[in-house]
Amino acid sequence: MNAPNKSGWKPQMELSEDGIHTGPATTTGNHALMLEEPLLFEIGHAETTGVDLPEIDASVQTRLAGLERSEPIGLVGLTEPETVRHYTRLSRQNYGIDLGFFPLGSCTMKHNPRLNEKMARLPGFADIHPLAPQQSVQGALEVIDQLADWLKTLTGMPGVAMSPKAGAHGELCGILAIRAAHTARGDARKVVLVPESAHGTNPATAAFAGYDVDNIPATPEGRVDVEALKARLGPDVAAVMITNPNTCGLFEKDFRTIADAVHEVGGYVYCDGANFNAIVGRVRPGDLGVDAMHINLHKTFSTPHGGGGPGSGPVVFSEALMPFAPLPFVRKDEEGQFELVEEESREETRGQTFGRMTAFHGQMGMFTRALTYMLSHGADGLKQVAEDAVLNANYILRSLEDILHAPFADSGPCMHEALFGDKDFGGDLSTLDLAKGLIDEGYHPMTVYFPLVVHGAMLVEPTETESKASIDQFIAAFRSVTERALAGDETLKQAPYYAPRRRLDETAAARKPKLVWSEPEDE
Amino acid sequence: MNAPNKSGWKPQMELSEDGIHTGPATTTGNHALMLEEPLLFEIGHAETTGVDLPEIDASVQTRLAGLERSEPIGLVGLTEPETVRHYTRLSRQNYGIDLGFFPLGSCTMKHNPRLNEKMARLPGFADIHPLAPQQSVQGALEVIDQLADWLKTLTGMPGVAMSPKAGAHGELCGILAIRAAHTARGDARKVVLVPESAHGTNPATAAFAGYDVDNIPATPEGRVDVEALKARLGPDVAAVMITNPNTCGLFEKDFRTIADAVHEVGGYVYCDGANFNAIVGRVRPGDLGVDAMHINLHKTFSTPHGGGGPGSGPVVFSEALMPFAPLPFVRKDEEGQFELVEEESREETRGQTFGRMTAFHGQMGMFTRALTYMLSHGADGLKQVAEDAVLNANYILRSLEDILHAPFADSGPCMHEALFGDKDFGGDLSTLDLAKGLIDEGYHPMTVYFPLVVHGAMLVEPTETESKASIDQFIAAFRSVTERALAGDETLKQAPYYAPRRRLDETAAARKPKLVWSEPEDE
Amino acid sequence: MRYLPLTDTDRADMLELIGASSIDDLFVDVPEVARLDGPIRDLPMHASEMAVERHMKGLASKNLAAGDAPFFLGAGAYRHHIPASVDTVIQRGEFLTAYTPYQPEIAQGTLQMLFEFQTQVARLYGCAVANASLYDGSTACWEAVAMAGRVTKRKRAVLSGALHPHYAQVVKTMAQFTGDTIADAQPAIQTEPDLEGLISRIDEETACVVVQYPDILGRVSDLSKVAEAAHAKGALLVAVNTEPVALGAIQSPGELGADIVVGEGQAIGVGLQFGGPYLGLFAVRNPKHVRQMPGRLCGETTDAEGRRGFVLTLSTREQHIRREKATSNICTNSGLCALAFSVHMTLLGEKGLRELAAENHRLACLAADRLEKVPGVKLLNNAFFNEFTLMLDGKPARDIVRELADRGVLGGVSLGRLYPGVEALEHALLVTVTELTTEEDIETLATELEGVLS
Amino acid sequence: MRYLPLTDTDRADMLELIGASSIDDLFVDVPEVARLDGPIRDLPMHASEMAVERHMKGLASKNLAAGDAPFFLGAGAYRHHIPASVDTVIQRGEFLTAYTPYQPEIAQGTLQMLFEFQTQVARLYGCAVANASLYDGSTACWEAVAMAGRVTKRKRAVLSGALHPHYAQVVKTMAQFTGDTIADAQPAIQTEPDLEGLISRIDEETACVVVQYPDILGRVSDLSKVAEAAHAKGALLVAVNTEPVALGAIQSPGELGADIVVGEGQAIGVGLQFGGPYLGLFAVRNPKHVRQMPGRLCGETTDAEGRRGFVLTLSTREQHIRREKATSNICTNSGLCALAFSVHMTLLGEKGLRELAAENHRLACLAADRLEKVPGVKLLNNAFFNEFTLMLDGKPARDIVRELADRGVLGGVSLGRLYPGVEALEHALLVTVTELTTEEDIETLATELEGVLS
Ligand SMILES: Cc1ncc(COP(=O)(O)O)c(C=O)c1O
Ligand SMILES: Cc1ncc(COP(=O)(O)O)c(C=O)c1O
Repeated sequence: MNAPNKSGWKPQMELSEDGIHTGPATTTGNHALMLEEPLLFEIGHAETTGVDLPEIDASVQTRLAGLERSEPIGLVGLTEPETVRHYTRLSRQNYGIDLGFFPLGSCTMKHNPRLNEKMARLPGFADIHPLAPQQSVQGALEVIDQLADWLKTLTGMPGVAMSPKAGAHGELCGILAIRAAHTARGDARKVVLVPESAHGTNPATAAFAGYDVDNIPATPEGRVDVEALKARLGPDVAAVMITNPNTCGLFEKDFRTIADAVHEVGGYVYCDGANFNAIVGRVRPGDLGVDAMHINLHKTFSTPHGGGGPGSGPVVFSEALMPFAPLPFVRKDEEGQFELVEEESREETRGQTFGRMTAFHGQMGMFTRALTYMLSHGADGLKQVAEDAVLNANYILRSLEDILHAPFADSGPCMHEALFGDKDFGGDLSTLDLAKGLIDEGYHPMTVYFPLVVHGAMLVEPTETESKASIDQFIAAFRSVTERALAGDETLKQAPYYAPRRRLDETAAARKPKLVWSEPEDE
Repeated sequence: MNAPNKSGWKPQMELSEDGIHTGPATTTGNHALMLEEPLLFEIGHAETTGVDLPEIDASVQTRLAGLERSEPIGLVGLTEPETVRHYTRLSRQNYGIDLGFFPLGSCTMKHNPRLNEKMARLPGFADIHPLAPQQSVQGALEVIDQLADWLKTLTGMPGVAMSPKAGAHGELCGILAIRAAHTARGDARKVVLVPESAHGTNPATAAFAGYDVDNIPATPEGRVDVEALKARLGPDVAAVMITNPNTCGLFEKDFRTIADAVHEVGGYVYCDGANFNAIVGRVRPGDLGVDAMHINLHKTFSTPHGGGGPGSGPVVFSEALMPFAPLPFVRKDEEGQFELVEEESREETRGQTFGRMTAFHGQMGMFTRALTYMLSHGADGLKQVAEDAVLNANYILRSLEDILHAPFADSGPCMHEALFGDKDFGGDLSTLDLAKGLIDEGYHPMTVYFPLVVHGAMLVEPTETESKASIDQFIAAFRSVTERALAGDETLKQAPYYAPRRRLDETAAARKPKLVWSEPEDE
Repeated sequence: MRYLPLTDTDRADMLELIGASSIDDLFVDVPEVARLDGPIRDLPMHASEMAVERHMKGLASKNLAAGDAPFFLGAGAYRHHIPASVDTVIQRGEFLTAYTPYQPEIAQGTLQMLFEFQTQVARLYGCAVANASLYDGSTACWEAVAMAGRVTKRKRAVLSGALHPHYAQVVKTMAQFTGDTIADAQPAIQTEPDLEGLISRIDEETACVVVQYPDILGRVSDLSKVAEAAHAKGALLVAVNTEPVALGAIQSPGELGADIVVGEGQAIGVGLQFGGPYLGLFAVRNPKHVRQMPGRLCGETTDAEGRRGFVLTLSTREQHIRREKATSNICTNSGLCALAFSVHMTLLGEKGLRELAAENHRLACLAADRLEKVPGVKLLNNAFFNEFTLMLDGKPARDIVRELADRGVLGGVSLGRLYPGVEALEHALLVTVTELTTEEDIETLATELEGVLS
Repeated sequence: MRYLPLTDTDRADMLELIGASSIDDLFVDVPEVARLDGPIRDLPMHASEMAVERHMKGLASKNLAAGDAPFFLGAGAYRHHIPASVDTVIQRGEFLTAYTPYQPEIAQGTLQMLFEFQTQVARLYGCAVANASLYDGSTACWEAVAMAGRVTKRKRAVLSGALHPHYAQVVKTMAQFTGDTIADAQPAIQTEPDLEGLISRIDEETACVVVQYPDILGRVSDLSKVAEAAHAKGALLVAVNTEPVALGAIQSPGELGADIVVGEGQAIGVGLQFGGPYLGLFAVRNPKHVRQMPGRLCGETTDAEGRRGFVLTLSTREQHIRREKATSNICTNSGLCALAFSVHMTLLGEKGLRELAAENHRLACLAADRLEKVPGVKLLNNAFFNEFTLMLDGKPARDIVRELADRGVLGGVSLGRLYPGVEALEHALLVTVTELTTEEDIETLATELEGVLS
C-alpha cells in the first residue's frame, strides 16, 4: 500500500468521502508526523535478519530423528533499524495513558509508575527460572509472600491465591474453590446467580466451571434487587457473583445482608474485585462477608495494560474456602526460609486444594510492579487513591448531569466511575458517535454500551492520577460533543476525522475474516 | 492556550489561512493523536512535586553563612503522571530517525543501536565518578584506551585526544595543538586557510583560537582550487582546514598534494572529519598527510544526536602534533594498569601539551556507545558501512539528476551525500518550499542552503542504515515535490499543512526575543 | 504523593461543586460494619522512590540471576538472548499504556502488530490461523482440550505421558469440573517415546490426543503417526510446544498433521521472569475451526475512506458479547508479551530463527557428548533439540541439583521436582543448552557434576 | 549485519542504475596511496549482540559503581537520586534520535522543552535569560570570560583561588591563545574564603571576576561584596556554580549581583557518567547582554495560523550564520542532558528542590559533626552546603583516599588530586554528602577513616 506514484504528480486535493478537504494529497500517504506503515510481511525478507548468528554448517550431524525442516517457515526478518522504525511508526497510531486522559470505565486506566518498570527489570527478578532451586530464589518467594500479606491486610481476608493470570482467571479460581468446597461436603449445586449488570466474564466463568447461570434483576436505583435475590436463593444455589462497587458505579449498600442470606442457604459469595480501586485502603471486603474476590493488579495496582495484557488476578479467600485454594503457594518455614508448596506436599498441607491452574507461580513480573506500587503509596497513599478516584468521578458526574442523562444520579454518590446514558440525542446519533467525536478532541472514549442495563451506556472512570485541569478540559470537551449530539450535528456520524483511520468496517471484517497475511495472488 | 470554550459549541469548520478546510473544529485544539500541550509553567504549581522527600524542618540549625533563600525560586512542579504525559505529548511533536528517513546532509543521521544505550547504562559505566580513585575505575580507563586504539587504527594516525566534547570542540583541540606547535618553535603565524564550502565551525574555531581566516576558492567541479591554494601558501599560514570528503559530497582527490604543499611551507593540515562515514574502514586519513582530524562519534559512530547533543569529538594527531595534545589522557603502564595522566605528571610525559580543555576526561557516555558500535560492526562491518553509505548517496544522485539541478554531477561519483541546487523552480518557489513540502510527505528535509557555494543547496545524506525500499519511496516523494516546484505549484508556499505547526515566524521571534516564560500581566 | 495530582485546594473546590462537606460524604453507602477510622493498620506509610528502590533491590539481591551462573534449566521455560531493541519497543508508552484495542481508529498500532503476530504464529506452527494470545502454554493447553470437545462433541481427552506434568495438572484441574475424562500417564524412561502405547489409548469417545513436541524429556518424534491414528477415530490431534526455537530446526506440528497447535511463546522475546507473565500461543490448521477458537482475533478490514485497517473481530465467540455461551471466559490476555515475541521474531526472521535453532542444537550436542563422559551419567535421548535427559547414578537428581546450586551452578531440572514421589523418575535430570551457554559453562557443569556424583 | 538493511541484490541493482560495475568504481577519486586491499588489519570482525554485551559487561565489572560502596565524592560532579521516569522520557525515540531543531514545524517537542529549560535555568540562577546549554561547566566558564571580554572590551580576567582548578585550567588554556591575561591564585586553607584578597586584585583593566559559589572547598560566602567591587571598576561578576541543588537552599548568584552565571547542571537528571556528557548552563542577568551570549537560544513566536510555537532564534550570533565573527564556535551542545535536567527539575519543582536541598544539608551537617570526632580530623568550614573540607593528620589525603578505596569506601576527593604538587593542600580531603548517603555510610566512613589514620 502507499506505493509512491511513479507516474509523476499533479497538484490535487484529497477528497474524503464526506467531501471535506484535508489539504494537498501526498504521494506517500503520510501526513507529516502521522505516518503510514506497511505490514511487516510487505517490507521484510526471508534472508534479512536483525541478529548476527553463525551461518548454518550443513555438514554437522544433527540428532533430530529425521524431522529436520525441509520447507521454509514463511517468516520474514528486518534489520534493527527497520525494526525499531516499523514498531515506532505503529506505536504512533496508538492512544495510551501516557498521551492523555483515558477514562475507560471498569478498566482503571491509571498512570503506570516507571519505578515499577525499572524494578521489574532487575536481573534478580527478570532473569530467574521458575524451577530454579528454591535456595537460589528466596528473594522472589519473599516478594510473593510480601505481596500476599499486603493483599490480605488490605482486604481483611485470611487467605490468598497468587497464581491466577488475570481477572477472569481469578474468577475461575474463586468459583472452582467454591465448587470444590461444595463437592467436599457432598453438596452438589447447579446454579450461580449473576446480576444483569455483571461483566461478561462473570457468567462466562460460571458456565466454564460447569454451572448454570441465573440473572438477578437490578432495582431502578441501579443496585442488586435484594428481595428478588433472596426469593431466588435455595439449596441449588452454589454462589452469587457480585461486583462491588458495582458496574453502575454504585456501592452495594446491602452487600452484607445479601452475604448473610447466601451463607444462610449454604452458598458462597464471590465478589468481583475489578472495582477495588474505589475502596482500596478505605473498605475491607472481608468486613462485608465476601468468601472470594479477585484483585486485578493491572487495575488497582497500576501494572500496565500493555494493549490487552498481561494482567494478574490474585484471589483472596475466607476461612471457609482457604483449604480449597490452588497450588502452588509460598509458605515461610520456622527458620524464615521461604518454600514453594507444590503437588508433592499437597497431602500434609492443603489436602483439599482443587489443584493447579497454571504451569508456574503466577505473574511474577506483575507482582514486583504491584509491590513497588504498594510500598510507594503505603496505607495512607492507598486510602488517598480511593478517595481521589471517587472524588474525580463524582466531580464529573455532577458537572455533566445537567446535560447528559445520568440514570442513577439520584442513587447517592457514585464510587470511582460515573455512568451516563444516550437519552435525547438528536437525529439518529448514538453513544458511538459521541465516543468517536471525543477521539477527535484528543481523548480515549469512556467505556460504551456497558453495563447492559443502561441504554447507550457511557461509563466514565477518571482514576486518581488525573489533575483537575485535565478533568476540567475533558468535561468541557465532553460537554461540547454532547451539545452536538443533542443538536443532532450530523458531522458527528463521520467522526473521527483526525485519527489514523476513519471508522472501520467491522461487519465486513467478520463476514469474510482475514486473520493472517497471505502473499498477494498477483505476485 | 487551548482553553476549552465554556460558551458551548456551534458546529463549524476550522478555516486555515489559505482557506483549506481541515474538518470540524475541536474545543481542545487537539486533533485525535496530534495533541496540543501547554507550557510546563502553565500547568505546574509551586507546591506540586513528583518526588517524595521529607518536609523541611525549619527548626534545624543551618550552616549557610546567613545566605538562606528568602525569595521563591519561581519553579513549578508536576507529579509523575503529569510529567510523563507532558513530555510524551511534546515528544510526539518531534521527528526523529526512529520515525522515518532523515537525510540531513553533513549530520549523518544513522540508526542509533539500542545495545549502545543499554551498555552505556550499566552502573559500572553510568554510575562512576570522574575523580574516583583510579584503582576503582580500571574498566572505564580501559574503555577509553580501547576506543583510542580503534580510532588510531581506523585513521592510521599515531595519536588521539579523547576529551573534546563535540566536533567544534575537536576543531579547537586540533587548532590549539597546531598553534602550540608553532609557538614551541617560536614561529608565530597568523592565518588559517578555509575553503568557502567549509562548515561554519571551521572559520569560527580558527577565529576563536586567535587566527585570521582566509577563504580558499573552489573549482567549478566542487573541489579545492589547488593552484589558488598553493598561491596563497606562505610563512604566515599556520594551517589549512579542509573537510574530506568535502561538504559538496566529493572526495578531495588532491588532498595529498595539498598536504605536501602545506607541510612544505611549515604549515599543518587540519582535516574536518565530520564526513568520515563515507570512508571509514576503507580509507585512512593518515595516508593522506593529515596532521589533525576530529571524529564526530555522534555521526560516524552512531551515538544519538538527542535533539542537539551531546556529541563527542576525539581528535587524531600526526607524530608532529602528538606532543602538544591536551590533558588528561590515559596511559597503560608496565603492569598493564591504566593510568590517567593529569597536570601533575605533565612534565615527565607531554611537556608540551597545550593543557586542559574540559574539566574531566571527555564524553564517557558516548565512548561506551561508540565502542559498542565498533565491536558490533568490526573492521568488515565498518568498511561495509562506508560502502553502503556511498552507494545510497550515488543511487539518489543518479535517480534525481534528471529532474533536479545537480551542480557536481559530472565531477565523478559523490561520496556519502548528494548535492542539489534550486535551479528552474517555478514562480517564486525556493528550496525552503520544497523542504516544507517534504515534511508533509512524512520526511525530515535534507540540509538546505549549505554548503554556501551552491545556490539553494540541498544536501542529501541517506546513510547506510536505510533500506532500498525506504530510499525508493523517498526518491518518488522527492520527485513529486520537485515536479510541483518546477510547475510552480503555489500550494507549496503554504506547506507544511499537516505538521503540528504551520510555518513559524522567525523574523518576529528575532525582532522581539521572548526567551523565557513570564507570568501573564493580567493574572 | 508523587502519583496524585490533586492538590488540597483542588479537593476542596471539587467537594464544593459536588455539594459534599467532606470526602466521607461520598462513602455514605458503605455500611457501618465496614467503615475504618483511618489508614489500614499494620501497613507502612508512603515511601520515596529512593527508599522503595532500596527495598526492592534488597529482595532482588537474594536471588541468583541466571546470567550470574552457568545455567542449564528449561522444562517449559527457556533462556535466550533478547536483543536490546525489544525492550525499547515494548517500553513505548503508546504500547505499554494502551488498553485492549476496542477503539480501532486510535489503536491501529496494537491491531496491526497483532495481525502480524497472528501470521507469525500461524506460520511457525504450520497452521491456518492463530489467535491474539492466551495467558500461557498450560492454559492454552486446556483451552485446546475444551475446544476439541466443542468440535467433536466428545468429552474424553488422551494425554501423552510425555506432556509437561504441570500442563497435565492444569487440564485435570479443569476437567474435574467440566466432567471431561482425562486419560493420562507418566513418561516411561526410554530412548523413544511410547507412541504405540499412546495410540492404543485412542478410542471412539476420544475428543483429542495431546502430545508435546519436543516432549518433556527433550525427545523429538514424528507426530504424523499419532495424527493418522487420531483422525482415524475421529479425534483431533492437539500438539503442545514449549520451545518455539525448536521449530526453526524441525518440522512444524501443523505440517505433521496436528489439528490444534498450542504452546508457550516465552522463549522468544519474553524472558524467564520466574514463570510469568508468559505467552499462550493458540493456532488451528483448519480455518473452519476458527469460530470455535478461544480468545481475541484481529482481522483486516477497510475504513470509511477505503484505507486498509484492522479490528478485533468474531467477538461473538467472546464473553463480553456471548456471556455464558462464550467459547472461553478469557478477557485480558498477554498483549505486551505478544508484542515482545513479535518484535524478537521480526529481528530473527526466517534466517535468524533457523540459525538460532542450529546454534542451540549444535551446543546441545556438544554438551550431551561431554556430560555423557562424566562417570555415573547416562544420556537417555537418541534425538533431542536443545534439551536432553541424563540418568544419574546414586543420589536422587533433586539432591544433586541442590548440591550443584551450592557450588554456584544451576545444573538443570530434576524430574523429581516435576513428578514428586515418582521413584522411576527420581534419577533423571533434564539439561537445557541454548546459544547463551558457553563451552566453559558446559565444562564447569561437567566438572561439578563429577564432583557431586563421586 | 544486523544494522545494514541493503541486501546483496539491492546492492547489485543499485550499482546497475548508477552505472558502476563495482563499489570500487565509486571510490575512484581516492588516490592510490590511500587505497586498502581489504578490511583494515589488527581489528576484530563483526560480532553478535550477545558477544559484544559480554565484552562490555566484562569491562563494566572492573569498575566499582558508586551505588555499590559508601560514596562521598563531589568536587564538581554530584550523585543524586534520579527518578526512573527521567530515563523513560529521554529514551523516547522522538527526543533521542532527533537533530538540532532546524525544521521547527516538526521539532516543537524539543523546542518547547528548551524554552521551558531556559526558563528553569534563568530562575534557578536568578537571571533574565539562559541559553539552550553548552558542553559543561568548565567550557561554560571560559565562554563567560570570553563574553565578558566582548561586553567590557577588556582582556583581563581575575579568577578566585577557590574556583575549581580544572575550570581555571580550561580558562588559562584558552587564554594562552586569545591573549587574555588571567590572574589566578590557589585556595588559601582557611575557614572563610579570602574575598578581600580577591577584590584587591580587581583593577580598571579587569573584564571580569570569576567566583565559584559554593566554592571548591565547599564554602558558602556572600558574593554581593564582590559584585559591588567589580561593578565599581566596570568589571562583570561571573559566578560559577557546580552544584545546582545548593540553589534550593541558598540565594541565587543573580540575586547577589552576578552578571553572568554559569555552571554544571549534571547534578540534576544527568548522573555521574565518569565525567561526561555533562551539561553547561549559561545565563545573564541583564537582557541587554543577550546578543553577546554564546550558544543556541530558543524563542517564542507564532505560526501561519496564529498558534504559539517556538524556534531557534538570534542565530546571527552563531557560527553557521556568522562564521568567523560568531560569539562562539559551538554547534552541537548538550540537548539530551538539558532534557534530562528539565524533566528532573519538573519532577522536583520548587517544593521538591527546596526539600532536596534541605535534606542534603541536614545529612552533610550530620556527617561533618561525626567525622570531626575522628581523631586526627579537623573540619575546615564554618559554612557549607553538602560538601566540606577536612584537614587530616599524617599521610597525604591522596594516599588516604586510596587506602579507603582498598577498604571498599569511596571516601572523598583529595585536594592533592586536584592540585598536584601543592604541599599546602596535600592534607585536605573534600567530602560530599547527598540524599543518597545513609547514616550507615557515614558511620562506615568514620570507622574506616579512623582505621586508616591510626
Ligand atoms: C468488572 C470486571 N470484571 C472482570 C474483568 C475481567 O478482568 P480481566 O480482563 O483481567 O480478565 C474486568 C476487566 O475488564 C472487569 O471490568
Ligand atoms: C562538516 C562539519 N564540520 C563540523 C561540524 C561540527 O560538529 P559538532 O556539531 O559536533 O560541533 C559539523 C556538524 O554539523 C559538520 O557537519
